[in-house]
Amino acid sequence: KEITVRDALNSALDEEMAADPKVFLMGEEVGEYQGAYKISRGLLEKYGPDRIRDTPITEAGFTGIGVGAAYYGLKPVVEFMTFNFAMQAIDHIINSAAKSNYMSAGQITVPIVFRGPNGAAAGVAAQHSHCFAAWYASCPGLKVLAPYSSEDARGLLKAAIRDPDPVVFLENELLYGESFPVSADALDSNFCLPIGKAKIEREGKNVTITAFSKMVGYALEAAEILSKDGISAEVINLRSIRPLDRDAITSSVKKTSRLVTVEEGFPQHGIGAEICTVVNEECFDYLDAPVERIAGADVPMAYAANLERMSVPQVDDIVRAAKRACYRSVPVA
Amino acid sequence: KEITVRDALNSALDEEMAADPKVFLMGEEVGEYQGAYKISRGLLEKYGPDRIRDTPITEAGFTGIGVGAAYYGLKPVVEFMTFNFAMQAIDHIINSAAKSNYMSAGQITVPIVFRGPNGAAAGVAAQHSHCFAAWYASCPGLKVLAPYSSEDARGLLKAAIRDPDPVVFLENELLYGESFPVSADALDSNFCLPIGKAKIEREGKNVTITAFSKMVGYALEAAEILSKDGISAEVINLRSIRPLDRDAITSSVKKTSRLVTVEEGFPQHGIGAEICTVVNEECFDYLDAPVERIAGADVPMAYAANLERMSVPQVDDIVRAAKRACYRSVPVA
Amino acid sequence: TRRYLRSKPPSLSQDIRSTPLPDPSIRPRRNSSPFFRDMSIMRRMEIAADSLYKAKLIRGFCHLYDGQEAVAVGMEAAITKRDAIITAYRDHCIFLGRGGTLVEAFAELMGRRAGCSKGKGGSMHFYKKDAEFYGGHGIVGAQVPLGCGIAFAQKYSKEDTVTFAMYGDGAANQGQLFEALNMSALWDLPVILVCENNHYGMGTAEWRAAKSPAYYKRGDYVPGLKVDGMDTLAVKQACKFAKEYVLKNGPMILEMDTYRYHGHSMSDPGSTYRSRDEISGIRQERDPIERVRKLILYHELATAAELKDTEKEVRKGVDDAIAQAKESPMPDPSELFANVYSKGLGTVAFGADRKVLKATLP
Amino acid sequence: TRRYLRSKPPSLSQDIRSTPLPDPSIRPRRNSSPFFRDMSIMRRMEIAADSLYKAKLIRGFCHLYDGQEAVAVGMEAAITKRDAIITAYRDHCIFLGRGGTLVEAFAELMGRRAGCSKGKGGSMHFYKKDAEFYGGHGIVGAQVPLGCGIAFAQKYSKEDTVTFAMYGDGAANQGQLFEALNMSALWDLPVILVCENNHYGMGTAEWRAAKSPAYYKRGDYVPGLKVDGMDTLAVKQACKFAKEYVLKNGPMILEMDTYRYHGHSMSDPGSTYRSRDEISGIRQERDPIERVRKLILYHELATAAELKDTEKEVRKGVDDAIAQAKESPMPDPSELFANVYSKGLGTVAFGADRKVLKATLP
Ligand SMILES: Cc1ncc(C[n+]2csc(CCOP(=O)(O)OP(=O)(O)O)c2C)c(N)n1
Ligand SMILES: Cc1ncc(C[n+]2csc(CCOP(=O)(O)OP(=O)(O)O)c2C)c(N)n1
Ligand SMILES: [Mg+2]
Ligand SMILES: [Mg+2]
Repeated sequence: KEITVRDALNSALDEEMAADPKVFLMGEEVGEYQGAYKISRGLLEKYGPDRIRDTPITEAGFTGIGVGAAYYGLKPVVEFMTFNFAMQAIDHIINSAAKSNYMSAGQITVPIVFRGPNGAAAGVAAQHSHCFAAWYASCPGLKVLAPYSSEDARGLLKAAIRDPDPVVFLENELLYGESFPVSADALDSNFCLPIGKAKIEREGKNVTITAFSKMVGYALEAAEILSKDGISAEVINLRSIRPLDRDAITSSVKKTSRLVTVEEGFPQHGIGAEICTVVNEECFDYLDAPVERIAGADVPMAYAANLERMSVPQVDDIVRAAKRACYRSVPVA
Repeated sequence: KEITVRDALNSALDEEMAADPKVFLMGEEVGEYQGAYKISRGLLEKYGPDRIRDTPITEAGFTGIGVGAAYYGLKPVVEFMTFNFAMQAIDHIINSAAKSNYMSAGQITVPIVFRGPNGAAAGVAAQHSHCFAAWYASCPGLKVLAPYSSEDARGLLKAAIRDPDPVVFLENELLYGESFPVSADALDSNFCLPIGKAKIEREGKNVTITAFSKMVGYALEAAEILSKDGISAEVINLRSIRPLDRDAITSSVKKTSRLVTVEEGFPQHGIGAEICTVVNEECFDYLDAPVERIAGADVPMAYAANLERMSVPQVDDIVRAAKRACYRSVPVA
Repeated sequence: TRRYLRSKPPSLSQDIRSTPLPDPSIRPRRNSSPFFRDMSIMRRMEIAADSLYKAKLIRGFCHLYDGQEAVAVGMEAAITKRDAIITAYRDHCIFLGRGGTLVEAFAELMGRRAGCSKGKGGSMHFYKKDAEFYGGHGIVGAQVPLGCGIAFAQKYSKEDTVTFAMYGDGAANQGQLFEALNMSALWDLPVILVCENNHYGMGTAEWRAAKSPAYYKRGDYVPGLKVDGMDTLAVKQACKFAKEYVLKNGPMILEMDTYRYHGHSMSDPGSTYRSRDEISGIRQERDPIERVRKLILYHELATAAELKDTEKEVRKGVDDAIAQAKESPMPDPSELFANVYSKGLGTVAFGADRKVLKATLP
Repeated sequence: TRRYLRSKPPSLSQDIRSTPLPDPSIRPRRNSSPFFRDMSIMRRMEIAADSLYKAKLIRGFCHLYDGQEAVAVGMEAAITKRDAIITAYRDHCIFLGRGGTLVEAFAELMGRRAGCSKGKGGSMHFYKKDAEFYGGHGIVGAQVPLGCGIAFAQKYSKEDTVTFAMYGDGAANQGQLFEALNMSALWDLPVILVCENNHYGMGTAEWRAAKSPAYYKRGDYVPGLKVDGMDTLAVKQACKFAKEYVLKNGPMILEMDTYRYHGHSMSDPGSTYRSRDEISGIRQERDPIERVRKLILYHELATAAELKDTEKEVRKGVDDAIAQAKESPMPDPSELFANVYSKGLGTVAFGADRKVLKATLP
């Protein structure tokens, strides 16, 4: 059976709300409008306005309210229409949510999920295309998840809602409408994925490719192309950016001795930088080639289609980098 | 002659305000109170309340006002009492300041400086100790500086104010009162340091240590200790986190073949991660040992003195890491 | 027709001393004809943009202004191009009002080189710095402190100019607006907060987002006027009044009672949270262009045929502009690395694959 | 003395229907004696903290509450420990009011294991979850939406309890406060916004930070009371009234007119932006403890000697607590990695040198 990422998220929300009356959803247009991207379609009708709470466009205020409700013991799911707007509320995510358990020596727990689309979409320019994965994932106290497939979306969102700590849940607008096959297991309402574990999406032995969110699909496409050239690529879907599954990455690199990291966000201090450093720290002697970093271009996102395309990694970039890592000669553009 | 970092910053502000009537300072307590940390001491008396503007405790609002004034052509210096509070205003720093030049294809320039103490101080706990260097330095459109000495503070602040782009200027509260010798040159009102260039604080040939802000002092102390053990450490004061002086780092590593990165911020997606990756990308074959990353502990900052001390790098940590990099045997604690 | 002859007197949130209030009995003059023309151009442009979007020539977010034209046009009639304007993402018509051309607008919408932001900004990020138009901002509410900052700079520079900071009813609830208004009042900044109340923020009716939707009363210590934002003349008078007022006294709020005909953006049919009757009722009763048409005819400033001709010209102008905009090429790939900084310091910046794409920033 | 006998009637920002206003003629009863005792303990604790700070046993930021005790004590007298409180960094006395002990307070201030946050929070981050005290927050303004969220949860859980969200006059200008108040009013949340107006935010007098320093009128659509915050009885009545009111009607604002004797924090002498006369005038005319002393004596609820005895006991209690707190050791180093998460998932976390210090998070 195939379902879309949108339906996967919707069903995960639905099931967790059905299972636990403490779970509620709040955010802009989540109720009567059925969600700006229709993730919450049907939930207002099912759970009523007390549990599907439309908010004014006041991110700082409603995020603070969500965190306060979590202090008390509710389990809020706070939807940001996109994560760009969460910058207005980031003080509450970091200072009020991530640090409270520590500052109170465990008295205050903050079981909350902050979710919404993150990173580039299509044609929405610089202010609406920022990837915040690295920012959030740098902060102890937060857990940061980024699903790729429908199974990821369901299993990780359910895990995030059940988790007693604040979770930043980074979706991708361009994946909402994509369909993925899902196992019967994954459709069970008990289904849940572990936080902090990566998934080997494709096994391989010549080069490791790490990616998360939309870029997992690109990495898989690249692996397919590479296989035609006789390069067997192992694709790791990170799923969890914090905790980062260092073991999965280093085990793979110990096997392949080559690594390409892929992300849509800006390169400096990005996910690739951390992974490269982890590999350097934990399996330096295994590396047969420099780690190849593929990332968003180091410029704000332009609107024009041609520039936009140049601003995010393409499958070609991944293929080329993997070949470089395998010391295949490639023509330099 | 010696001057404190505080006086260095104060004189830089003073001189730039004297030189350019478009420069003004705004922030909480910068005027009548003479600055929460007295950086602006005497300036209200000299330049009056129109140019030394006390604001209410409304970071989002006054940062937006500062950025708007820069759009028009003024050169605001926005003081954050600490950078922790800038999270309330970070949307304006990123979306309104960093991206406008690009989105407007160069029509809007944003000559503004955001400055204030960043990172850990003493005994101020989790909400007041966050280092934001990596966050800001990940964003194209921003320039990010972090002075260590009085000369740095003067030269970089003057450069920041004169620069036509938005600059995030990360000071360190614990350095304000420290005195450093300054050359006659550096006291000249024309003195200015280049943005994007690191400084070799100490030459060496066995191991490179990169650091910024307060950690430069620790790195120098470590180098001193290492020299007694016959290890000659080269200490690089990064000064500019964005643009990062990749050339200075890679040239040094090509010489020493060993690298220790030091920072007070959280490790994941940090400054050290980027530097390690740059070195991997640009001089992989020169490395004789894994890059050693010394960083803040991956936990929120605790108040208690013993835990606080464990939360930030100590000189010992740097020494130990450098020795490891040089394959000296060290007892594991 | 009678009801168009007199503008509704504005509502006043608090006593403003010593400055006479706008007089609602002022009659239209010869200059009503440009109103008709300018609003018709705007209307036509937005409708054309809708088609271009459906033809996939415009991508991403696209927020249309049709219905609200009287605000842009009335405001421009009251001020000069040395006064500044800043607005949100619903910015196409504000740009035209500032003297931007249709070609620049359409080219920007299609991401072409001839666009007002060279195709790099898109629908939400139009600018015209040479006419003091500061964009075009995508983050709800952010443009208000920014506008107050422009006013700060105007006052600092001892200009006798003012800034109009425009925002929607949804944005009116943003905390940064209160913060900026407080500082503007403390510092007597020459800023007019123009709330374009089109009664919906995306799909949320004003009363669902605001306990008190009397936006002109928001800053209780700052005077506010509620203005019929479908009436160019009322808007013009209010803006003229406001400009004089704020130059002497510091900020004020103008709440424009207006309406957007289109959905919020192109993905919103705009009919799930409001009735078709509501929309067509407003089209029939309050349309800003029809109001001006009737005024012009009543006062015999032009004939019906002349106005039809104007409309034909407008249509042609828009079609020509689209054709011209379509000829403009995509931005040169080198634009990817242009304008990251105004002074690039020779930094090397990278593309997605840094080994094959990099540039030295000028 | 006479003037202490009647509390000042509160000022009212707007008509509140159907709930009787607090009656200022209510007389003190036997329960005034605990007021004296509790406020004396708070006063003494803060003065001792000052000494400990000077002795370098307390580090970093330390914000003292002396002068404002009537707010903490009056509020507690009106509510139960099932009602929630949240405040900013000036939190020591709120913690005591909630039933926290002096030992926990001093130990926290000195960063010891016996502290209410095991030494990990310090002066600004006291909590007592079992008595619904939610901290102790360092970011100006942030605690207000957080408090509204606690009230949201109370209502959601169908409790008949309320939340008091406390903030200063400086914080009152924060935009997030307006955002949270709007939502609280839209959703009828049982929250009381308690503005402790001590007339200065750090070194900034209220009128320099706010165009309209009438904080109780801030949310024009939400009723507000201005209360003499130096008068325990007035505070108690207002809080009692407010609790009943918000349970039925949604939020209200209480502005407490109060004063801090100390500087803002330990680095502020507190005398550059206000005159010594101002401070000593308030000490003489409005001190909350002296007011209660006089009331007690006038109504002969206790003798002067008895009150002196109480003070002696208090002093001893504080000294003992300090001695005890000093005996508490620093936190165990393993605490470094405790409470990063409530569920650590077996993640490995690192110290500064990851090769020598790491831990598996439980
Ligand atoms: C901070 C922020 N939150 C959410 C959004 C998404 N968003 C864009 S426009 C909009 C509605 C704004 O309504 P209003 O202010 O009334 O302006 P209008 O669109 O009616 O002109 C929303 C929610 C955004 N751009 N910025
Ligand atoms: C967002 C933010 N900005 C600045 C600060 C620094 N700061 C701490 S307390 C304070 C003054 C607050 O004054 P007020 O709200 O009146 O409370 P009071 O200290 O008088 O109790 C300031 C500016 C902060 N903690 N948070
Ligand atoms: Mg609207
Ligand atoms: Mg105060």
